Amino acid sequence: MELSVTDLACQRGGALVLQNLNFVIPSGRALILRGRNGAGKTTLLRTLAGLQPPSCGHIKVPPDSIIYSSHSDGVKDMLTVAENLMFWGNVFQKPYANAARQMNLDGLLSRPAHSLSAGQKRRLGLARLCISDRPIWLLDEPTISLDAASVALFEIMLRLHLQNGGMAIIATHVDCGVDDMILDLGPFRPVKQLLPDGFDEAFL
Amino acid sequence: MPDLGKYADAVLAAYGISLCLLAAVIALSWIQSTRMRRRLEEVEGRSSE
Amino acid sequence: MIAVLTRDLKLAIRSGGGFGLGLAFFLLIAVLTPLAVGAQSDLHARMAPGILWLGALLSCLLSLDRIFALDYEDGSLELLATSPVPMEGLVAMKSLAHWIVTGLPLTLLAPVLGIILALPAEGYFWLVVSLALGTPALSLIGAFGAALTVGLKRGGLLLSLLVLPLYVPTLIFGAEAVRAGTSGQPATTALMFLAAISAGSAALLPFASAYALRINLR
Amino acid sequence: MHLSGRFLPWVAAIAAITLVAGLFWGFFLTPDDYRQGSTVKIIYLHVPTALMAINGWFMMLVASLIWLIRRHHVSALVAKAAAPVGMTMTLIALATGAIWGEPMWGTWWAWDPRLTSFLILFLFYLGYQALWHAIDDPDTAADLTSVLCIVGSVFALLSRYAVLFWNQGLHQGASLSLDSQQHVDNVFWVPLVICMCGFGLAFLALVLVRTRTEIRSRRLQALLLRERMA
Repeated sequence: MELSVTDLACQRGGALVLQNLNFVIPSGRALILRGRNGAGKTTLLRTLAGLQPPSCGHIKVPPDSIIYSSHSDGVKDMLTVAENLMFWGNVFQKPYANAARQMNLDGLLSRPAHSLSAGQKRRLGLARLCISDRPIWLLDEPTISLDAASVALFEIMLRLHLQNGGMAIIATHVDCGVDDMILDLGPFRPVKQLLPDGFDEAFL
Repeated sequence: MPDLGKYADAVLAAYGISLCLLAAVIALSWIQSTRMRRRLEEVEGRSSE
Repeated sequence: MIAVLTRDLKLAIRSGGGFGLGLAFFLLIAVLTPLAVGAQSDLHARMAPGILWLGALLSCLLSLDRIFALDYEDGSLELLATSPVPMEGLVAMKSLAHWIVTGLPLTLLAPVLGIILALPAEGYFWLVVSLALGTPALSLIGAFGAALTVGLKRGGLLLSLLVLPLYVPTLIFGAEAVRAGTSGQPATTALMFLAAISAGSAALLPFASAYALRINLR
Repeated sequence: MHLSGRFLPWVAAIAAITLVAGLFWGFFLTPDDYRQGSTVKIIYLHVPTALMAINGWFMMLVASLIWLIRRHHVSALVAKAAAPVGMTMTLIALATGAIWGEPMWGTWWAWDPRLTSFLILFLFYLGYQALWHAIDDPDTAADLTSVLCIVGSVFALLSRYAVLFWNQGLHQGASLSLDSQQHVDNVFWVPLVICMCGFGLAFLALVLVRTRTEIRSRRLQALLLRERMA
């Protein structure tokens, strides 16, 4: 089980953001993406998640093994915490009790989601990761608006996930306790903008 | 001019409207084409030096 | 996929807004048109099928852009896109949820409004049957329009401009079925066409909508 | 680009000549119809433009399919370029159809099924172009409009038969059907064919001009992008 990326280039809004990226992540390891704002961390995660096609190069990953967590947590305010978790439980056909306990949401289960603080909503979003037993986690700034205790909780969950042979690619500025492989996206800025199959580039 | 009889105004109106619309789309396309060509040459001039 | 459906229904009922809005709009149209047209009730009777169908269509149109926009804004559309739920299934379930929330109640409310518009007695049966057959097509086509315009800024206006021409066949066959039914002629051909449109949309449109959604999520 | 550049003046010139010749012949040299009087002369505008309106949408459909399957950028631009021209053809067909029908039907707009289906086609053109304008990223715009064009074609066809079903119609029979024998004797027929070629070539020339403009605008965007990124 591994995720390998060869000669990958991704674009955002018609312009190339990253070029000739090559890396391989074995199971049980985490890759931390560093880089200034706009370096392409989110674009890379979205390309790996399959939300957008890469401009060139290809990604070798076993099917149905990726779960993506974006900036927004995808929490439905009208539903209670339990209903949100139950929904994701049904989607992945997995029980959600264990995940709720891991992110210690047991106390908030009956509260409607709109009354939660940003940090609690974030924990609810992260609990979704545990519900699905998908091995590869793609996390976009997971520790935003989390307090110290919650960050510790997240680290325990992440370490547990890695020990069970899972993998994670995390775009973050904060050190989250497991710094195996660090990838700075700075040197992968596109030198040459021209690329045959970008829509506009085809006309140069 | 052929004798158009009592329908003269209808026939002339039809031809008039059609030719106006046709002329409008031709003119529009032509104006856009020249304006774009000019802007492109201007940018190409700027980027080549 | 069923989870998506149940969640959407729960959301719609709990938020209440979209639900009642469509019905109220339908009632409004059925009440305002006679006021605009004039008091002769025979005129109303002749126009009743058209007004009821047009009202149902516009009420459906009203709540279309909420189908995907809410999930798009809070990010759950992206998360669902990368989950085991196939996009086509997601669109089908969303269209079904929209139909249950707007299409079905419209079909049930229509006979009541038929009374206001002095619809002849034999028209009620055909009205309900044609609406029951036609409103699923309205939801499916509407979902396609919503998928096309989900990420755009002034999407709502554009959505109705895109969807109304697509609604024309359903509107014509629907109103025609009721009109034929009330005047005693055989309405089966119109209903056949209506059912064909709904079946065809149910089979093909989710794929086109899923494709459009994937592109809009890029 | 340079290929179409060489052809364009020729196509435009031939189109202009055939169009003027056809209209001139139809307008000045053909006798009046015994029943419709001189309004029959409108046929030289109504039939060719109606034909081009439908062919225009069909051409956009083919271009959209090519874009979706083969990812040829130019075909998406051809589809975008053909839309306004097709819309104008539809408008002309609508205007001439209404004017032509007026003496016979006594009203400007008698909800005749064929004219109504052209009105619906006009709405499709409008929606298509509105979608192009609403999206700024050219790549997604091309994809979304292609999907709309394909789904729209199916519903345009459906509307065509729905409208026929809805109102039996007062439109005169097909004045020119290639399979059956001529409905129109040949003194009218020859200028009509010339007009059709004229409008066809004019349509092609206009689409070529507009496509080149679109290609240039894409090139401009790419250059500006490069300047910003450099």
